[in-house]
Amino acid sequence: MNLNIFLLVIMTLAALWTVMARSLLKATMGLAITSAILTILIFRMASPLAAVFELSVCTGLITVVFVSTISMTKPLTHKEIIEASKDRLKRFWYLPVIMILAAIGLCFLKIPGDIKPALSTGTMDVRNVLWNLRQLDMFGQVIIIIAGALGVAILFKERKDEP
Amino acid sequence: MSDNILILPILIPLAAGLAILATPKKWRGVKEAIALLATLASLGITLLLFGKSLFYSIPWAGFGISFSLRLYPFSAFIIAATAIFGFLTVLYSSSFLFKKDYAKLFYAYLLVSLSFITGATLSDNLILLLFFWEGLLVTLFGMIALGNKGAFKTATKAFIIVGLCDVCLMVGIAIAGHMSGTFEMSKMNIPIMGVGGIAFLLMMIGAIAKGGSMPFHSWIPDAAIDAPLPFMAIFPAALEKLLSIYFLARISLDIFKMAPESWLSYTLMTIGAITIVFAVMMALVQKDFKRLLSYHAISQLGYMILGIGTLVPAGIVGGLFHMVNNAMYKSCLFMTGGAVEKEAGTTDLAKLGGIGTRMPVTFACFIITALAISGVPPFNGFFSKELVYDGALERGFIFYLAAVVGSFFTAASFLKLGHAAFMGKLQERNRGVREVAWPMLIPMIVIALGCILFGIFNAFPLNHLIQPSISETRLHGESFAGFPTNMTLVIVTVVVLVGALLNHLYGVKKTGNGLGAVDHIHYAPGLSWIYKKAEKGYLDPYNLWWGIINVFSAVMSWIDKAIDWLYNDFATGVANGLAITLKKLHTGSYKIYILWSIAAAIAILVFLLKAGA
Amino acid sequence: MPSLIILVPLLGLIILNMPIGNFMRRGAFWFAIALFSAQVLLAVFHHSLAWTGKLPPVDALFKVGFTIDHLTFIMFICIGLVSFSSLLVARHAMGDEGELFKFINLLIIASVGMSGIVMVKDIFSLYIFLEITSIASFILIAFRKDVYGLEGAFKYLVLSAVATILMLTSIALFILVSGDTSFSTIGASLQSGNRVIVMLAIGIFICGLFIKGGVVPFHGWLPDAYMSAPAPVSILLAGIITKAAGIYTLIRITSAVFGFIEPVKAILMLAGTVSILFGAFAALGQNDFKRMLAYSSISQIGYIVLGAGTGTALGIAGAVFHLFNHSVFKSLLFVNASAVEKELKTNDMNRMGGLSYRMPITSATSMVGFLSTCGIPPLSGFWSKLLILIALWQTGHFAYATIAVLASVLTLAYFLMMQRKVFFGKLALGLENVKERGAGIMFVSIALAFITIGAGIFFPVIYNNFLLPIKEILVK
Amino acid sequence: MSLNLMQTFSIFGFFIILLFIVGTYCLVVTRNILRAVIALEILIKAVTLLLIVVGYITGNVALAQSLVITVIVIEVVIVVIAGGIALSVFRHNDDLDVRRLQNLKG
Repeated sequence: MNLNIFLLVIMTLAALWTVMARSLLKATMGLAITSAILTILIFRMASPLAAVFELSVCTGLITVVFVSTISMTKPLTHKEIIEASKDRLKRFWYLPVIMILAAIGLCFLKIPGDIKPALSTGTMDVRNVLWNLRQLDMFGQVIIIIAGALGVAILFKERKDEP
Repeated sequence: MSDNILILPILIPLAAGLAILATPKKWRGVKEAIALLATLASLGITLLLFGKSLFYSIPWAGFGISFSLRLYPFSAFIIAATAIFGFLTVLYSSSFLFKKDYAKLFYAYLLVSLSFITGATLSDNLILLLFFWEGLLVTLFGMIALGNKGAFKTATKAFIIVGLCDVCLMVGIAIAGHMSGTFEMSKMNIPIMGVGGIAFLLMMIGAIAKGGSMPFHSWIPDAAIDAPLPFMAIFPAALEKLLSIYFLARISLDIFKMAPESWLSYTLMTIGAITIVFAVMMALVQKDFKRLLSYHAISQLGYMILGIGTLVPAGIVGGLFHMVNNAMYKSCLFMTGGAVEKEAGTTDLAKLGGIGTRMPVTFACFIITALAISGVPPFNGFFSKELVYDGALERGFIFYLAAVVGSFFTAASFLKLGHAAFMGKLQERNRGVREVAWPMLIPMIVIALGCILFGIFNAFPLNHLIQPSISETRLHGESFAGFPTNMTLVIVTVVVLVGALLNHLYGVKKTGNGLGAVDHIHYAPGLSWIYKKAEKGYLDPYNLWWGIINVFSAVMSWIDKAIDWLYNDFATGVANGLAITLKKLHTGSYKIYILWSIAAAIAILVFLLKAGA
Repeated sequence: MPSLIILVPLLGLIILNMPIGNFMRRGAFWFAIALFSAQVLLAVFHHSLAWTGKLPPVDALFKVGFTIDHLTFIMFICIGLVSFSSLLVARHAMGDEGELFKFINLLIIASVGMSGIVMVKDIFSLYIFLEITSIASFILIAFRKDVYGLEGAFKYLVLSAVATILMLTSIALFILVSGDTSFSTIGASLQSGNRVIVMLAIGIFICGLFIKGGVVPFHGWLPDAYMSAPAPVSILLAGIITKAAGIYTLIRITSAVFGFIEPVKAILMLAGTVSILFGAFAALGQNDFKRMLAYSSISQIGYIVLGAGTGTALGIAGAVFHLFNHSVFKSLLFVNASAVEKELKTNDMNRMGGLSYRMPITSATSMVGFLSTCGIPPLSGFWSKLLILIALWQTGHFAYATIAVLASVLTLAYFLMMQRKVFFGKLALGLENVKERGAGIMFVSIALAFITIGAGIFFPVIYNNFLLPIKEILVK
Repeated sequence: MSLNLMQTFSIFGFFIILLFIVGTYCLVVTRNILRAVIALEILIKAVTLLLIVVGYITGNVALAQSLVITVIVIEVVIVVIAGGIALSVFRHNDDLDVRRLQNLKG
């Protein structure tokens, strides 16, 4: 449990860093780190398959997508970065304060005592659930991936009439 | 006879209207022919149905909303009157609108309206009635919008005013249906107390607004100028009054079983009295033929509301009889106005004058109907007004007084109108005026003759049309046919009429020019000695009198304008202000939208946790 | 059987994209027509089977099963109608064959998404199909890649992602209290204590659906997206996507899972009323044709939500009928708006005027659409509003009923303004050469106008056969 | 709920709410399209964590896993579309400033 708390703290800090980081690339790195810690957490919650997905897709693929998008857009000059970071500081320094306040507030918030989670007794394999009970989800995933491919084909293509 | 024949008078004009819409514009005369045939056919059917009692019902929308039509003496009489006026107006319009672009649309709207009015009159189900009633709103809008440049604005105004009142009607019907558990009018019987009173009030607003009572009248004078004239001759003058008073009589006598002691009776009488006096005051200062008539159309509605509001037999019979009479002479008056407009090209009284000799038939019709509206014996207006006076006097002297004052000014303003328009010197610009064509004359002559016949032989309409329409329990077996029995009232009326005449002559003498041209006295030689006698006194009182009237009229016109402002500027101003504020709130930044969403989500969650957990 | 409704389009999509030369590309339009017809036929066929109670053995592919009732049937009809309209308009509006081909692909995906939304019985599957529809919409809005379209798509994407996150949070909470994601299990477990968590979950889910449906004050993205999207996409978005994704789902989830409990009803009615007024007033101040229609959509969505909020059979019947009517007349108005936009190259109403002389059919059909929106009898819009009003009245919500009626006057006001600025009056300068659009678009307008009129005239038939049976969703 | 599970849920809930705050704040305050997308990503991470935790304490690990896998797939597609939109915006505006995406308003 203590390890979980430690990981959660690290993950929150990573998320904070992601948000407050100076450059977009660093933010992307922060997101990847957040995602990686999440992977460990998911793994510790007895969900190895989901953890593998999180690691490969979120930590890997999404970072690649972000980095490639960033590289296709014009990076800021150094001077601009410094200008922007001053400005960012002005806007973002409230966030840690809010988070600390929220954390203090949450400590006083009592979770209602009458929560009765519906405990499941049956132990089912995730593959069984995924392929035998939730085929509709798989069907949806197929369609969504087709839609994503079309989106890439439409949105990433250079406009013909552009100089 | 099978009961489903009742659908025919609704279907025939509707089908004809749609057929006219489908006729190509170039087919001259076809649309007129269709309209004439259709109105003639429905006239025939309604006359055939006259005196019968039929009931036809098929299930329609569920929830006790059935398509049920009921023919009984009252509705039979109203649909017959509708058919007659429809036919005459189409005949009149066939000449009046002959080369106008919008004739096709006008006929279509007119026929559809006739169908809807017949439907509303026949329907025994309040929801069905509402259906036809709201349909009329659309055709009303369409017909006014056909007119000249300002017509669209006027149409919008009419639509909004009448539409708002129809909403009241809708709510009233909903309450009434809720209270009695049915929408069938013949099965309803609601006590006038508490919510029932509110329901009646709301339905009453819907009913009298259709007729154009104060304070829902302000679109009618505007429409008089902007809308096509045949529209004025048939709608505000005749059919809407028929429908409005029919429905008012139905709700106050059948559905709600009102007793004279009820406060609503006083409400009705007060509205009636105020409408009579205020509208006629407005009419008195008008300088346009059609506008003057339109204010009288409002004022005369007051007599009917007053008559029905008295809830005593004489008043009710008088109110209904006045409804018929008014429909006759008012539509004829508008038709004469149309004839003048067609020939002289204007209805501005300052530009008319002396055309009576050029248009003798029109003038004769005008005289007859003007005498009728002023309540001169032996024309029909006299008899119905006497009955209303009788009823009003029974309920309170103040109401009687209002009715008599209204009568005085009605007479005065028609004397002025007749003088200014038809008598006096013929102006240069009116040299080319000639009598109008026969399709326009025939309706006028027919109606004018009707005014005389309904006056002299008033026993026929009273015994065969009006009295059967009212249940026996209301009438106590009385009959009101023949010459009025209360001679005091007759004498007062005659005195008032003579007073109006004296007043008029004096005013003309005093002003000496303008609308009341001086010379007119010589064209009416029988009256000149009265004029000479009147000259000797009353000079200053007259001035004073006129001053008071002017102030009063100014106040009235200010109130009129205030109501106008409320409808025209205030409402739109508030709406526009809100619209602009909302426009500014949408800054285009997605962040603002997210913040709205978060705020609303928090509000919803707090509410749910408070209310549900 | 029901799974065919979503499987056939997937199959079609795969066939369409097979590398078998240019043949499929050229025939894509007719292929899509055939596909949609097949889908509608399947729905109708299935519906008639459901009537007689003889269901063929449901195929074994999807174990979860689907809901097929009168409500889904009406939704299928709406989806089919709007998809057809959008497709026909796209054929005239899209620049070249390649674009049309991509558009058709996305249209099919969107229609699969919507068909899934209306059929599923599982809250997580519902989320997936919502996402399918949304993703197809993002791409469709940004289709032309002009700066406005991208902006609209971006705003929609952000707000929709927020909605997604809210819904997923709620789904997690539902799993916590019920252990499963199917409607019936969750619905049954809501009674067993856990009030705080349950209320929290219900509230969060409703907020998510409000964002998807564009209910005030969650509506910020909606006018921007409607306005910036290409013409056929506006038709699709306004006609069906937001209705299926937000409003239908709201009705279904509330009846099948949450139950019409008092606080939920109160929220629905309040949100509906606010939307009605807000949308109507905002529409009053617009100069842009499509943006005004978008705000009008918000206002009409308000009526649907208000009707559904009564929680009675009549109110839901009214809401569903209004949803159907709104699909028809709002598609009609957007079709006409696209015709006007294409001819005039602008949406600014101040630069229009007198178009009824040049585009009589567009003008007349718009008139039908707007009269129906205002609820003028005997057009279909009158009946649906009447049903909603009667339902409000029966449940004793007199204030809401009054506001709903008065808002009709506002509706009338802004549509009269629109009609006068665009179609009536004097022909504006420079519009002398404007012509009516091609036969395809005119056909769509006329067909939709006839549906509006027909649904009004044959209302009793529709009411007894299709609307009244909807109350079965209330019986659990 | 046994004390242990309840405690787990509380602790995870605490951090999940903090993550929500981080993501929402960034979404509202940022001026860069890509950073807004990153904010959405953080929000989705929080939800993913919530799903897994809920699955863990109710014993529905298999169900939670299959849901999370689907969520991840959808998340990727959304990020790709958002990236595409950002790229297209960049081609028009030459920057990624969301303040320049306020042309549609009123």
